Amino acid sequence: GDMARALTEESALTSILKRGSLRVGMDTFVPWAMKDKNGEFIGFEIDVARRLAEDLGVGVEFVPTAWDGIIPALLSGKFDMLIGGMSIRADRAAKVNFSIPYYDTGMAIVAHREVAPSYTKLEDFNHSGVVIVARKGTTAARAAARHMPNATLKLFNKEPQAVQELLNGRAHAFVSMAPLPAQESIKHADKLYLPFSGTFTTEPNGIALRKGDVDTLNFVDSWIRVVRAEGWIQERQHYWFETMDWQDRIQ
Amino acid sequence: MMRTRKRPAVRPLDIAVILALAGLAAYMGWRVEIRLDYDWRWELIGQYLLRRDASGALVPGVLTQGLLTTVRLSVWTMLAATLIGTVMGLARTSTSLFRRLAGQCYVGLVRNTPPLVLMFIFYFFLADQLLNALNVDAAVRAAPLWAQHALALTMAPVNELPGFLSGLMTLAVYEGAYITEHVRAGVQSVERGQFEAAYALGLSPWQRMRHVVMPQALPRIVPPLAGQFISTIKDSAIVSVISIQELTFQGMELMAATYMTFEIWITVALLYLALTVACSLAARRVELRFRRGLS
Amino acid sequence: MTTVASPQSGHVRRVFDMARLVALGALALWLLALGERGLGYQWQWYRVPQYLVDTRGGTLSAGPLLEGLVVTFGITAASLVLSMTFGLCAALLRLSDSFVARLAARGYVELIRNTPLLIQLFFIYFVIAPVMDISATTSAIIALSLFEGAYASEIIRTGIESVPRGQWEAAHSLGLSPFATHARVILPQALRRILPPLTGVAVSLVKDSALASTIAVYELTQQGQIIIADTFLTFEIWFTVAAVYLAATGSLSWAASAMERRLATGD
Amino acid sequence: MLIDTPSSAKSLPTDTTNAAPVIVVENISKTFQNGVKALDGVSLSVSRSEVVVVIGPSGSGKSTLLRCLNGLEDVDEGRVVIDSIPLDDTRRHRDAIRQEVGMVFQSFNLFPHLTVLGNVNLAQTLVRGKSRSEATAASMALLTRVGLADRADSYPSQLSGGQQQRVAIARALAMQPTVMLFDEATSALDPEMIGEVLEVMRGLAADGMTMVVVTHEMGFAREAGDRIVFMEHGRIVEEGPTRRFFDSPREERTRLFLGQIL
Amino acid sequence: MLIDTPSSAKSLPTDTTNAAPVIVVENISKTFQNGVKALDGVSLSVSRSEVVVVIGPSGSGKSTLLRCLNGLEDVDEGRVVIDSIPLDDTRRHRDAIRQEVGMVFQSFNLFPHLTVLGNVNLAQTLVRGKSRSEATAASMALLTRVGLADRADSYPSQLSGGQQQRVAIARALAMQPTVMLFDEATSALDPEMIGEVLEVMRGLAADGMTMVVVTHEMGFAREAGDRIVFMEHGRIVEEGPTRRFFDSPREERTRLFLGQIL
Ligand SMILES: Nc1ncnc2c1ncn2[C@@H]1O[C@H](COP(=O)(O)OP(=O)(O)OP(=O)(O)O)[C@@H](O)[C@H]1O
Ligand SMILES: Nc1ncnc2c1ncn2[C@@H]1O[C@H](COP(=O)(O)OP(=O)(O)OP(=O)(O)O)[C@@H](O)[C@H]1O
Ligand SMILES: [Mg+2]
Ligand SMILES: [Mg+2]
Repeated sequence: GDMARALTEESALTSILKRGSLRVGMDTFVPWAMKDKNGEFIGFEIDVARRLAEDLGVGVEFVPTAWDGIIPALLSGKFDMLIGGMSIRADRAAKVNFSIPYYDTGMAIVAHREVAPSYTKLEDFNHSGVVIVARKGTTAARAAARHMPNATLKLFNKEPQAVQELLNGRAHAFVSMAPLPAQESIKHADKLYLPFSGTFTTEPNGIALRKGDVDTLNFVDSWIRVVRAEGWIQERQHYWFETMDWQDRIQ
Repeated sequence: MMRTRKRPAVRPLDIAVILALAGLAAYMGWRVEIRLDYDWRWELIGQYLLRRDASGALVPGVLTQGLLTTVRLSVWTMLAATLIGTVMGLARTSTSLFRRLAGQCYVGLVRNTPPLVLMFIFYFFLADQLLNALNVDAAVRAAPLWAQHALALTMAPVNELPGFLSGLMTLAVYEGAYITEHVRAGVQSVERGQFEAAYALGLSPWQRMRHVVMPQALPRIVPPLAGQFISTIKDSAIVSVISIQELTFQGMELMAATYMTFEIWITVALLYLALTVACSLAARRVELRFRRGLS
Repeated sequence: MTTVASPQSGHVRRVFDMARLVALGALALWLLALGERGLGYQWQWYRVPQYLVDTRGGTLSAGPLLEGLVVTFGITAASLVLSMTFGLCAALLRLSDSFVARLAARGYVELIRNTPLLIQLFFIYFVIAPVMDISATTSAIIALSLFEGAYASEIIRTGIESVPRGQWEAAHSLGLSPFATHARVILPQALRRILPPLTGVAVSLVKDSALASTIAVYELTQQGQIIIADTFLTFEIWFTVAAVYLAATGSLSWAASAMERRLATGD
Repeated sequence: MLIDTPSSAKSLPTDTTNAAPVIVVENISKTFQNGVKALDGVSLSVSRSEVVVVIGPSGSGKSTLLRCLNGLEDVDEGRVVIDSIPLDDTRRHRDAIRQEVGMVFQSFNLFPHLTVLGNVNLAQTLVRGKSRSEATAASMALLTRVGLADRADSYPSQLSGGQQQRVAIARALAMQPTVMLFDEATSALDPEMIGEVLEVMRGLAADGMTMVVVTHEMGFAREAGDRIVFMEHGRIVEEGPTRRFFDSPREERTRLFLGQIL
Repeated sequence: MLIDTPSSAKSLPTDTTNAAPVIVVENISKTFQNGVKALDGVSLSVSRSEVVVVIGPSGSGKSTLLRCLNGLEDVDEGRVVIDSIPLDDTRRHRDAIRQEVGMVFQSFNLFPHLTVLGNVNLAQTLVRGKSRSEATAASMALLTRVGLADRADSYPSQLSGGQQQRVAIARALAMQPTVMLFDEATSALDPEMIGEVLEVMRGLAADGMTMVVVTHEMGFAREAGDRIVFMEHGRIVEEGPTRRFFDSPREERTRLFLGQIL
């Protein structure tokens, strides 16, 4: 009895409700989370966080956090949960608790027309001398290393730098979570192309929470089940990942 | 170097340097022609500096907001760091072995650790504890509205304040180590005879500091202190890793969103340059004033 | 200045002062421990050694962190040589009697010192490097050298200026050429004033080389970040990396102060 | 203008113990951290109104001896008593002695950021707690005495060496010391300026100030010194009344030194 | 050991024009950038083997005059000719003059990073292009002459002031100059050390070296000087043969100055 009450008292859920606002940690990642022209946050993850807060009946505060420090920031309570396109992985789950997946993505690859002409399958990239760029600390980096072990991997802190490296012709291809590669190939159609459509991995994404907070985890899991069943998540996914309608909101 | 003799106005070295610079520029221009292929979109940058809000009024854009945060952060950091640096700098010149050693440990530890790492450790382990112990967050949220506005104007909005304060403390500890050394050098640059004369006249240690040493050390401390302010502006870029939304952070966010890598980096660099050059000019004036005051 | 104590009480005070210092250190550690408790972080130090030394397959080889350290040292060493060259050239131009040369050197120093290194690094890597066709490591070395070279040039310049005027005059009176005056009289004397602060430049180079991680150079920080991303051993790895840097910069600083003491007492 | 000039003040302590020596140095030794033994068992006593001139080759410990008399250096052994106050670790004794003893340095050591008047006023207001106007009145009297009343608002850097040294003397006198110490007060000066400083020092001696003077000016030593002390290697080789000392030095070493220097 | 000591070298130029003056200074003026007119129409000529002593109050332009003689300062007007070489903008003339003229400074200006031998050797190897062993032989002869052969491997900081100044003289002599300039060569020295430096200078004078000496040492001026030049405000107030100058100075100002300084 007392123990259960104490746990509830300490749970993030209680403090969110007390404070009247949900603090969400994320890092900029187009089109998951980014700033629009007016400096407001928009993106897929932002929609998810807003809806979650709305269903809880509280406001929302975004805490943009550099990827390097995002786990310590969660652990030290700089925000309540991390809704940031984080792929669920067993070793990560040793440090944080993951909710059930709220959507699945996979890795895709975009290549440079001149440096890597007419490559059509992953195997074409798996040679020494091929340079693959990706963002440091993402599952993209790990997927690239696993599927193209012979290629050289170059890691950058943010996607734009990786893409710039590719555009500068200093790399053969860029690996990232779909649909970013596809969107880049459209934007720079003269230089980049998709060797093949679709993804070469499948990764479930979850919301990350501090360990030991079962109540909040249970709440988040339940909420995900509901919005998935509604089809709301799928609808948002379509808007952000399959259309480019949001493009003119940022420029 | 030591003689002023009438010589031709243009020297061989002048010509050599001009030729070297021109050659470099020409070579770069030529390489740019053949290599760089970039779709410049400078016309989009303006809105990140100044933009119209919903009501049509002109408000600072994202980068300008970042710049303002950088300025606020640097000014507060400098104030706090000067305090730390003065105390520790005097400790380093003290007769007490304890104070000297404490000062030495502080400077040695801080200056030999990469700032990024220092930032992480201090931010996650110490700053939060201090803020929690002082209950800053609650106190600020409970403060009257006008006070919150004043805070937002001089530091950061309420919800970003704890982060701002943590970053401030961390940076202050970092810059303080450098100021400590400036203060120490300044005090030690005062001739020994001045200490002795003050002693012989019967002045107490405090009076000696206040009336004899500091007035002479200050003109020598202020110029490097001004230089340190410029460093602070630049170093404040590292607090972007702990998510304080200063200029570098905003630049990186914007780049992540728009992919306008070069335009944004160049704009950010120019903003920094404008800030630091303005400070340099001010610093030089201060230095001249002090130098004139001394002679 | 004056030590106000007889020898015996001086000894007691030394011990007392050391004790106070230890107490201060303990206080700092206690604060850290308090912070750690508040964090609720699960420490997994036992996972760290494998990243320093790789024992898989029965043979001993350097783990990613040590490999990174080697790269860090490589970058630092190359940048040190290059930055000294830039620094010496800029300083001599600054002291020359040519107006253009002074202006160019001044412009270089001011431009470099007034912008963040990170931004210079990005500019060189993403704008200059593709144009000139140079690699990430080379870009990092160039950026670091240009940056520290600007600081080195100021150190060298003030070092040269600190040589008393009489030395120039004596060399002049003996009929020494300008080159001989610099090479045999002025620079050897300036060196003793220049060397200690220049070791400070070396320390900065070690620290600043961490920024090369942002342009995909696999040095110490980059290796650390990759491990963190894979394992979330955030603090364990950061502390390890910090300790490695501290060991490197600390021994450099120590060497610097030892040298300073030697130069101060030697002849 | 006549309030509180040092000469009028000097008559006060005479009431107490005029016969007892003002400075007593008993067997003091001093070794520096670098191992140099600068003083090696020096004893000396100076009576009220006596002018003692210390001479000796460079490095013989003259400056160190002087600096031990006001606590600028601490002795390793032996003891120093000034005007019945022992110079020990007690803060109160040290402070009292610093106020009893005025010191004039070879390199003047004027405070460059203060005017001449500011220099002379400083210790009066801070240590003696005088009001600004009281201090200024006393300072102007002293500056008149050293012939510099018209330069009161100049900064030290605007004065010649001789003028600076005279200000330094006025500054030391402003504390109304019982004893004045001079460490080669003229040796940083140009020949023409030495005269004016020696003149002021002669005046002080004539007024009955107790003085210990380290100098190379044998003319001054002969004329104003009551007693000469010759030091070498941290020891007093010979001492004696001025006339006797110069006319018939007892030690071979003294004769050699005087032969070279005169 | 006897090869090339300056005294033997000095006899060489004598062949040419012994009667003509070695130093000719014609009406030179010099104004510094801060507006101080340090020299104001000075003319002077010095014959071979003559010893001219320049005296005068501080700031009278003595040092500036000396520095103009070897091109350390440039004159605004007038001309300087040394051993028939005009001191003009020609690089070749300037270099030749710097080798003809040796200079000894008040503050010694020894190179602190070189040993005594290194100091004396430096210009011989770099300017005269001698081999190391040749230079060392000549240097040791010179050091013997100034009494410092046993200190050849010491560093300047390990020497007393007098010893340092003697090394500075040896260093200047190593270039086998025709003329030696001394700018207050003894005034940074302790009384006891002045003697040894003056002794070396006396020796040079006796050997027939042409010398221009700025000094406050009237004893030396009287004894070794052939002619005395008294300067003030950048002008020569009076000059004359030593005996005449000291015994019956013509100018009122000279009398005043001598009165103060003696
Ligand atoms: N602070 C110090 N540390 C170490 N040695 C010192 C210090 N001060 C003086 N000495 C040494 O102590 C000895 C005596 O020095 P002191 O200054 O008393 O001599 P002095 O007689 O005043 O000489 P001078 O006539 O050159 O002023 C010298 O050998 C000197 O080098
Ligand atoms: N480099 C300089 N710049 C400006 N003024 C100078 C410079 N050198 C000398 N002077 C000024 O020129 C005047 C003559 O100086 P100089 O050094 O020749 O005098 P001096 O007779 O040698 O004096 P002293 O006996 O003090 O050495 C002085 O007023 C001095 O202040
Ligand atoms: Mg002394
Ligand atoms: Mg002079």
